[in-house]
Amino acid sequence: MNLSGILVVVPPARLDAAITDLSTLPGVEVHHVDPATGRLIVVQEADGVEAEMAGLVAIKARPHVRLAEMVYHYFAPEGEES
Amino acid sequence: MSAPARPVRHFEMPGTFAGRLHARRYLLARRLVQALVLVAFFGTAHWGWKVAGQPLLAGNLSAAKFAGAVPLADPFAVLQVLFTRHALAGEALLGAAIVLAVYFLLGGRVFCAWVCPMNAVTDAARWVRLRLAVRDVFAIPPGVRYAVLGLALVLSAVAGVAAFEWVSPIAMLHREIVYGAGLGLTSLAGVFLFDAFVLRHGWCGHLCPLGAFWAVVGRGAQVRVAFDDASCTRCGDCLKACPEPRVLHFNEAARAGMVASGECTNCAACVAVCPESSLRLALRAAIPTPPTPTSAPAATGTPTEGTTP
Amino acid sequence: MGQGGERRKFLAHAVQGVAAAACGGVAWNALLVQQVHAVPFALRPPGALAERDFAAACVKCGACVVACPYGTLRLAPAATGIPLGTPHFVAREEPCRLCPDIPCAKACPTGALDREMKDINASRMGLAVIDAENCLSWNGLRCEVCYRVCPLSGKAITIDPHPRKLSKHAVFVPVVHSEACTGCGLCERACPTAVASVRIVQPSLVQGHVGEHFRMSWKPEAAPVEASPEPPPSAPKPAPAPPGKPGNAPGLDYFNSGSPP
Amino acid sequence: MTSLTRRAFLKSSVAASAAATVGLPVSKAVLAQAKTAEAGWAWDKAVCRFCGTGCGIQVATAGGKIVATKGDPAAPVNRGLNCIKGYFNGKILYGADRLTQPLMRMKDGKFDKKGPFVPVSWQAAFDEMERQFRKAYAEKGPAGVAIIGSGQYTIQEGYVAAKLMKAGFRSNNIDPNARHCMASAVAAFLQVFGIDEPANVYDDIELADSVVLWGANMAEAHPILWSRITDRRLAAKSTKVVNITTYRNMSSDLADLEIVIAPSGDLAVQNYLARELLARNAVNWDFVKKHCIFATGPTDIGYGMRPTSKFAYDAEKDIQAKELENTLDEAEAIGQRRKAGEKVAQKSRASAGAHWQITLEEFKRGLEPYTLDYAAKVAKGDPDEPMEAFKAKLVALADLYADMKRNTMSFWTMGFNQHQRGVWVNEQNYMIHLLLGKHGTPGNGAFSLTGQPSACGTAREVGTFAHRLPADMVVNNPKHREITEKGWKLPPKTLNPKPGSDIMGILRDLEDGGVKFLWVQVTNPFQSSPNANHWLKAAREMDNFIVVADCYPTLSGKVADLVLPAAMIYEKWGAYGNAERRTQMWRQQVEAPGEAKTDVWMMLEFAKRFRLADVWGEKPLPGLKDPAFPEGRLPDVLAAAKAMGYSPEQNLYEVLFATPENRKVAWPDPVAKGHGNATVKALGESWFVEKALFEEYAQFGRGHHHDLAPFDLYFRDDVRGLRWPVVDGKETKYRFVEGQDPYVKAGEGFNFYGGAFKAIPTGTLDGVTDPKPVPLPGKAKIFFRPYAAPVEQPDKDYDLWLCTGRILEHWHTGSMTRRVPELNRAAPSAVLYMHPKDAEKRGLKRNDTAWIESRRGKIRMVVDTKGRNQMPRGSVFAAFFDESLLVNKLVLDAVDPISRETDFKKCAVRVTKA
Repeated sequence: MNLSGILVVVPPARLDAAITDLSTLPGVEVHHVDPATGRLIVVQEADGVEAEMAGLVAIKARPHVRLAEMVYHYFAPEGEES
Repeated sequence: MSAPARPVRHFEMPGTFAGRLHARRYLLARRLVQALVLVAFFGTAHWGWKVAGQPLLAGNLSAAKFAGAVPLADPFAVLQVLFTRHALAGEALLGAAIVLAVYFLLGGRVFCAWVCPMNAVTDAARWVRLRLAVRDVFAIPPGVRYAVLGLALVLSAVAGVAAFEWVSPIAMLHREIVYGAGLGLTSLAGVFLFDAFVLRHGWCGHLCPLGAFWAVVGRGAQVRVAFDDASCTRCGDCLKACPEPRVLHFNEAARAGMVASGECTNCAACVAVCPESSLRLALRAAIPTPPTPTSAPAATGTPTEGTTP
Repeated sequence: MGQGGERRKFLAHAVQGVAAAACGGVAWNALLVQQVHAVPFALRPPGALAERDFAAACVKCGACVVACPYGTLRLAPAATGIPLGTPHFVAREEPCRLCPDIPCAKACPTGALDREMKDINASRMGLAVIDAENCLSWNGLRCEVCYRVCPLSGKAITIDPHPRKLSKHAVFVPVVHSEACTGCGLCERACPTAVASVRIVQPSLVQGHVGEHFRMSWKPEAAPVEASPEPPPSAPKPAPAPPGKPGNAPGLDYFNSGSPP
Repeated sequence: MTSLTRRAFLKSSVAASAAATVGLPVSKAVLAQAKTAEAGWAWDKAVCRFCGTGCGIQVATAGGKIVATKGDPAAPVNRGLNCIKGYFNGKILYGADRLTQPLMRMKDGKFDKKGPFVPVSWQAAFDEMERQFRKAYAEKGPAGVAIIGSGQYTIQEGYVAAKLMKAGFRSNNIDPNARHCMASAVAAFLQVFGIDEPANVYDDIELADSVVLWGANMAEAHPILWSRITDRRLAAKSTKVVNITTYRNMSSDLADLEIVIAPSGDLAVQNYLARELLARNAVNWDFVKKHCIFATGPTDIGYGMRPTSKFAYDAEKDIQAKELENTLDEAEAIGQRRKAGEKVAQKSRASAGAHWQITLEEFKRGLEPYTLDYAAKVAKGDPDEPMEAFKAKLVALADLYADMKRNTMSFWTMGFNQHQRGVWVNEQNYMIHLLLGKHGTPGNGAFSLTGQPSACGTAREVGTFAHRLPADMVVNNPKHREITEKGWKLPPKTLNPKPGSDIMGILRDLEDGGVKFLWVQVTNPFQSSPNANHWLKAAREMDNFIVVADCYPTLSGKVADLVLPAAMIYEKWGAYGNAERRTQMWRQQVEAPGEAKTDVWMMLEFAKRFRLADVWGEKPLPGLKDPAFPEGRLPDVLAAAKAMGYSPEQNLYEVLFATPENRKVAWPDPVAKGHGNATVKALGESWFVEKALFEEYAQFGRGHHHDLAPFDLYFRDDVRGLRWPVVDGKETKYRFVEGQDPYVKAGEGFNFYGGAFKAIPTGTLDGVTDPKPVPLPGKAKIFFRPYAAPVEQPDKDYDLWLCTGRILEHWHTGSMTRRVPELNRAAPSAVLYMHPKDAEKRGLKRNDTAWIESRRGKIRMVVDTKGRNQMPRGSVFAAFFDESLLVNKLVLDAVDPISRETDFKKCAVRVTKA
């Protein structure tokens, strides 16, 4: 299971639009929002690293997204987690 | 042989304080005993009273232990528990046996007059009833308590718990007094109102299965109210004083020389008011059986019932 | 009226009496049964019989209340749902201190409390259950108060450290073991959360039961099943098909019914 | 957990970590609605009030009260967690009996030492304090007045106290309760490295392979650090945890290896380890040759007890006599290469701290006797443990240390510091790590943990000790005095060169009338100091005036004459410094109740009442022998002061605190973000007292290896404290190592640049041969310290060891934590932990009450044989938080002669059925 925590920065004015828009992306959930600075923490689940990179590129391409960087990465082969 | 014709006198309450005290000696004695029992329980539970290092009287009227050695238990309660088909520990059975033996000798219903806390409540209710001249709402035969007794035992078997112990106002009252736990006040109020305004001597006289149980035990009582037929002028004061409706019959008393009924609680209210002091508490053995009258007593009419004033 | 009337009146009276007694009895019985069964979980003194037997045996004499040196036990007041006047205790206020000499059970005249019980730790007054959401330790704080105040700490409650995952800290998780927990309530009283996060409850209300047919082999108490020396008694041979009705072997009906799909 | 919820949990944890990494306040959109309950709450950064771990917290205030606290998820030390005491940070302010009014003993309208306490105004309180201070000052001079401070002072409070006493009243009689807690660690740091404070940081926990606890029940005393060690142990299978202790405690639950040692057995074990490392040649000779020298010191240094038996109870006299002469027992004789039964006069009591360089051969000769057999015989603590099993454990310990590949961390606190040879055992741990070359590098180091929240930040760095000046400087060093006098703009020769009385000295001075005015701040010495009966009597019966400033009624308040209501942590601005050199600051959150005021205000207000003429004239100082000073007198410096522009009429407040530079620091200050300042408000001033004083203090350290960041940087939203030295806004993780410590130049590798004791004579194990000090720039010292037996051991009358200490639920004397009902319910009273067989032998069983008696006192306690601490046969343990069970009546007041730190961990008692 590959989870990546991605920091997304959008103009504060466009915050709500960005949240709804990003939520439509497959495997993407908006978790934390800092209304003041327009920064979001998005968690993306993908099958493999390549899928994650593709997802990140997709997020970068979304409207209003000024910046999207993967900040935290969690991967553990499905069965083997403790 | 009817009573010799003598002027009929009635009981007058003496004027002096000492006199009044003397007149009420039995009443005061009973209250004292009732109070002592409860204080002993309370003192052991709350103030840790000890005798010879052991708790003085731990428990309450349902079951207790005196000086950490002598077990006591309410035989009726134990009986009910036995009916629930539950094996009881030896101590409870021994305690019940001891209490049974004591009351068998003293007189079964001595418990009702001399120990049961409800007695004070019903006496108070009777006093209020007399003051307000309340009339009975309905009448039920005194024998109902024996039915309730039977019912209690049956239900113990059916419900699997000591049927009467779980609803007994007496148990609630003394538990409340000793441990402050339970519907004591409500049960007290219930019985008081029932006795005062619904049925004269309602609870003890008609419903209480515990009283019924003790009445059954009381048949063999060794302490009885002796009756000296000769000195009795049939003035009827004793009948007015007696709380139990069907205990005092002059003929039977005359015949037996004493009040033989098990339902007599030996409360000695009659003794206190008899102007001729023809009634007194005495050991059954010491009561001479009067010579059997030559012929059936002339039917001088049924003794005046406890006239309802 | 004459003799018949007298007897008829008597019969009527008798029937009337019996009817009155019966309906009184039914009402009375309903009250009793309701009281006995309505009990939510009541924390009985140590060595108490099962609730039904306890309700039967206890004559509510309060001897155990007097005997308890810590004032833990009290007779149930009205309107607590617990049968009126029966001895119980409220763990959050005053738990049972597990006196080794068990004075309360010794004082019980009727045997509602087992006087023969030797080891206080064998009493099963209830079972501690931990609310993982509100327990400070489950949430990662270093509390473990219940573990420390437990008189059987290390047996009834143990601490299992887990990685916290959210940060580089461990979470020290208290775990209750029902085979040791006496239900004394010391943990419930000491639990520092505003409302106790560990409660003493009726074991049967919360305990599941792994079926008899399966053993958890890694657990110590799983009975070690060595090959028993002599072969197990051979299972009784299946009863031979009743003679005289050929062709009724199990499964035949299924196979011959209907046309294959 | 079904896989679904686990996935959700993992996602939320990934989100939280990501948010934390980028410093995003963790507030989920979905959480927004949940905030309605917290509408109107203002959250702000703060630090936990209790132990030296230094957990960061957030405090929520509403309506002028603290309504909630939480662990700060962004705080790297604890990441949002707290222990059970931290959980109640918000509640300790609101105990029912919070002091709100000054109380003084009065009779018919005026002060009477025997009178009952009566509420008085601040004015009346200060008037009486001034009168009593002047009386004592006039009669006894600077030596007649004293302050007992605390490791729970904020940095500003410590600085004001030290400056008021040393610069104002020219008295060195100020000592913190940190003397009882960290003094041995400080002395060892200064002797070994020349500079105080650890070189490692908490991050090393996550890098360590071996974690060895020496006399540190971290499970209870540093709970959150224990969580990190446990997580490390669970995550990395190769990690091994060793708990070396005198009784089985909660830290043993996780330990892979539990070694129960006898009191003072640690010295033998350490020397055995050193001998083993040398034998196996598991030594980083390159590191040792380049950066270390070998050293040793005198062994006949006494036990820091009173030399006279004038005040001793009869029962104490036999132990007291050992202060002047000790008879070596068999083990001591072998360890110190002498003959058993030899009577050794304790000649070096005055020069206990002296030490000199020795050769490697001498070092090896010193270690020679410490074979496995010797160490096992001396150190085995559990009589029921077979000798072979104990020996196997020592060998296993040696294997762990000798394995060069394993990152090795050693942690210790009071088991080592509160020890008659505390400095020695501290130094022996540095010996082991320096031999291995494993110190001050990631995952490797000997880490002296701190007990109190700011023993480091305040007591040690600010220098509120009787012998100290700020930034590791000492009073008896003329150059240090000169730097400080320049820094404080004082005329030369103002500062008193003679070190004052340490905390036990002050209490003893109370007893013999030497000190007549004592001001106790942020501590409860009459409950937390050993041999309490002496000082309780002295406080009540001698002619003295004792002031206690505290927030709750304590035993010290009860025996005092004047009690001043103090503001608590979140009712004032302040800063604490934790065990990993992390300075954390907090704004004032709420107002103090009633008349309670901050300690800084009390001292500034008191300073206003003394003119320079009262204090800078000539002052008697009996016993002063210093070349630069007249015999027994501090010179009059008023003339020099006038030359510097001071007028004798100026008061100490103007001269020392409200200086022109400090007044420039304006209040209100944007960094306050609307928070109030009780000190400024009470003073009615407009200079930001806490900021100005912090910056003034920080001058001493900046550029001198103790750099602190500017005040405002600590309040930046993303900063959670900074680990000094902070150079150009960048904190330092590892000190003395190239690439990490800004003071270590490229190519040096390691540079132990601490300046103290950096030139010492040379000699052999037995003494100095060449007194000429040889400079050792940048070098650390590997000490050889022999085994020394405890001064009081169990005998036929007092047949059990007594060890005292703390438990998780309560803090020190419980004056705050016992006001929290839930903590009181969790741990209502102290109990005596005892081995079941010891109890049986005395007719006791669990929950029975017993008399515990020592040569010095007697108390009754309930016995527990199955509690959190399982004692070996022959020793018992009791916590000291319970005011009603004054355990410190029993404890021996022996101290480490070098550091003057008290040994609370070993004395002899008798237990009988009550």
